[in-house]
Amino acid sequence: MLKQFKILLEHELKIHYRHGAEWLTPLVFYWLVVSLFPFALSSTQSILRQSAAGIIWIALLLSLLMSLPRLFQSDLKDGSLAQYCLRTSSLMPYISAKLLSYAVLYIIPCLLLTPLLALLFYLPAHSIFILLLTLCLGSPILLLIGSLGAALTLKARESSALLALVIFPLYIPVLILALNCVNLAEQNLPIGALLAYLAAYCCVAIALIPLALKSILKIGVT
Amino acid sequence: MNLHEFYTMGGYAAYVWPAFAVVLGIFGGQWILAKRHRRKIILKIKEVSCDKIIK
Amino acid sequence: MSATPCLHLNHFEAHTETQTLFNNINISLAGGSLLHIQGPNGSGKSTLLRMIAGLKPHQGTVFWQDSTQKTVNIESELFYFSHQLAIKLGLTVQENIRHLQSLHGGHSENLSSILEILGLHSKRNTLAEALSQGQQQSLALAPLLWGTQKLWLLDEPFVALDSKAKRWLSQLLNRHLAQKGWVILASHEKIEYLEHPIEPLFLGALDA
Amino acid sequence: MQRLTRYFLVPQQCYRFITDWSPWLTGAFLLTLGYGLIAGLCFAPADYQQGDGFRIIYVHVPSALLAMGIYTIMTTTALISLVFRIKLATLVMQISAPIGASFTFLALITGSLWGKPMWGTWWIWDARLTSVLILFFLYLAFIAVRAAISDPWARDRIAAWMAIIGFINIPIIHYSVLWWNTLHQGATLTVFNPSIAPSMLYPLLSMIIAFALFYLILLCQRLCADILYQERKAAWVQEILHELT
Repeated sequence: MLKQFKILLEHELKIHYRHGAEWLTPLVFYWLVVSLFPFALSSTQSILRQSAAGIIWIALLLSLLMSLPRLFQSDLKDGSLAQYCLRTSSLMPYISAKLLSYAVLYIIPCLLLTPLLALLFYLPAHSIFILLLTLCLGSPILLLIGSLGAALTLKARESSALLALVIFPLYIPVLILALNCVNLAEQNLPIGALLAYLAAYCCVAIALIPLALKSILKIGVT
Repeated sequence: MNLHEFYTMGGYAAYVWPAFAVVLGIFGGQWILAKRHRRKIILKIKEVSCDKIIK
Repeated sequence: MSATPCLHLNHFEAHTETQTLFNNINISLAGGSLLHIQGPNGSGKSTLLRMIAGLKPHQGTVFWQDSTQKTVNIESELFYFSHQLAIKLGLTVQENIRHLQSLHGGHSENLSSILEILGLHSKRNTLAEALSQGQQQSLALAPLLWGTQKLWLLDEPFVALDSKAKRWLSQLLNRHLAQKGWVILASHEKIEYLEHPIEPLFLGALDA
Repeated sequence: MQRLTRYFLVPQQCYRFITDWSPWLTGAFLLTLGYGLIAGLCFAPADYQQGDGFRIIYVHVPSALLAMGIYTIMTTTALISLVFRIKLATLVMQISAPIGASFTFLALITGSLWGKPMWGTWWIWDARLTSVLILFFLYLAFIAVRAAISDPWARDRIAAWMAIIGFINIPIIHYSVLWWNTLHQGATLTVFNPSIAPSMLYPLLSMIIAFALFYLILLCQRLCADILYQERKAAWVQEILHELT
């Protein structure tokens, strides 16, 4: 199983690597959305600083939404998803390889870009660190819930708008926890409890969502 | 409580009556939708069974 | 019931919104037999295969009894092929074979001999998207070379293959049937080069 | 137990059961609604703080309760339909969604009509209001996903998973919003005083029962039609159709 996971992961990354700049699009999109806000709000330092964390989180959500509909779609179309579902033992390696490759390709580049974007919003170093910490804990949850949404809307028509409707309500707790963390840190208040909640949520999501994914994908291939 | 007080709801008429009106409106709408659903399904079944007889 | 292993398909039926495609299909196949599903387009050939594979909900049951009459679930013992080839267009031929080997298991033969048989030796490092339809199809059928699955479900396996590829596929079928395996095959064409008896199943008669 | 299964698993029995009982349901609904409306609007005394504006709770509270209750029913039936594959449960789940959504909509509208005179604004990001808004989105997502999938088998199953996933998230959402709210604003405003006079309470209870009965009536109406369609090839359905024409 581990061997299969390795092969699948390697191949997944290779496919995307060969497709060239595919992984770049959500990243540029993320950057663009973030840089729209100063025009919409104001370029005043205090306003930007206050809303920086929220803007960055929302932009990340949107860029994730851009790439999520493709998560299982191509495998459904070329029939390989059906083959994984027939070999039940290969479904778990497939799901984990898929999610991991997705994180490597789409999420980690965004996270790496975030400190630079935060600087554009005059965020102090301490806040940037906390923001990154919440992003690291929160983005796995976003990805897992998003993959759940992608699996649920696999058979649906017009799946991308539908996907937003399915997953955004579920993202609200993550948003609240993460953004309040940053706000509290800005006021020099303790944030340990909040980070612990976020981490616990992340662990529960990692433990349970792949199991649900397994059943939902099986429904999706019929 | 006299009739005038009842109409004006102690100054809250603009809020109380619309609230009740919306509720009754939605109830009526749901009722009509359910009836229409039933009628549509009965028509559909009849169509199917008619097809069979023709065949 | 004989002591040889036997595959049973019971109570398969499929309906569309307005008509019945097929119903009450009950078949018992002794080991080493090939079931050839025939019928016009839209008669439910692919549907039946997908149902047997478990990719479509159905009320029927599929199981096989081995020589001791024990009932075994076939789920892990089937190979399913359809026009959705399940090969990765962004990978090379060689990588695709590795991918198929990890998926379908079985003891893997020497890679170059597999490529030789498929006639893809010179294209081992080409991307699969650059292959012709027939070559892609033989690549997708490659797991039959080394796999240990007992039941093969093949949906139009011959359709894009050239005569050479058709011959090696028929040889594989012959070998598999000689080893008392089962093949259920849907195809418009007549099956050539086959040394074993074919059991036909005609679909689409209900509608006439 | 046997009688129960006979009533609810045999479609014909189920249909008979529903048609036999629906006049009683309608009667009870009209009775409770009439009492609730008359007593609530005319005889209940005005609240000493909120005056006559408080009368909105006679529609607001039942809608909000039903909004949550129907989602719970949807999840329960979703679980039953996933685990035991009972058709009836799937039907109940699917019929409940639009009804629940409309009750949630009512709760939002009446809440905001109540909020304007009491708080001075149509909407505040209060924990309760926000949770109900998100519940409304969950309902809409459920309905939208169901509408977008054409294969009936997959549709029912995916919808059941949607309901369950949404349900698991309701407490998470509720507590996070509650917590977020207490962090940002002062005390939350409450709809009721903790002790409520019986002359105010009885009409409220009556209205709650009336709303629940209305849900049941709608459910039965649609269930009957769907059962007929499902069993359209059975002889008894054909007989009923003959009687109807």
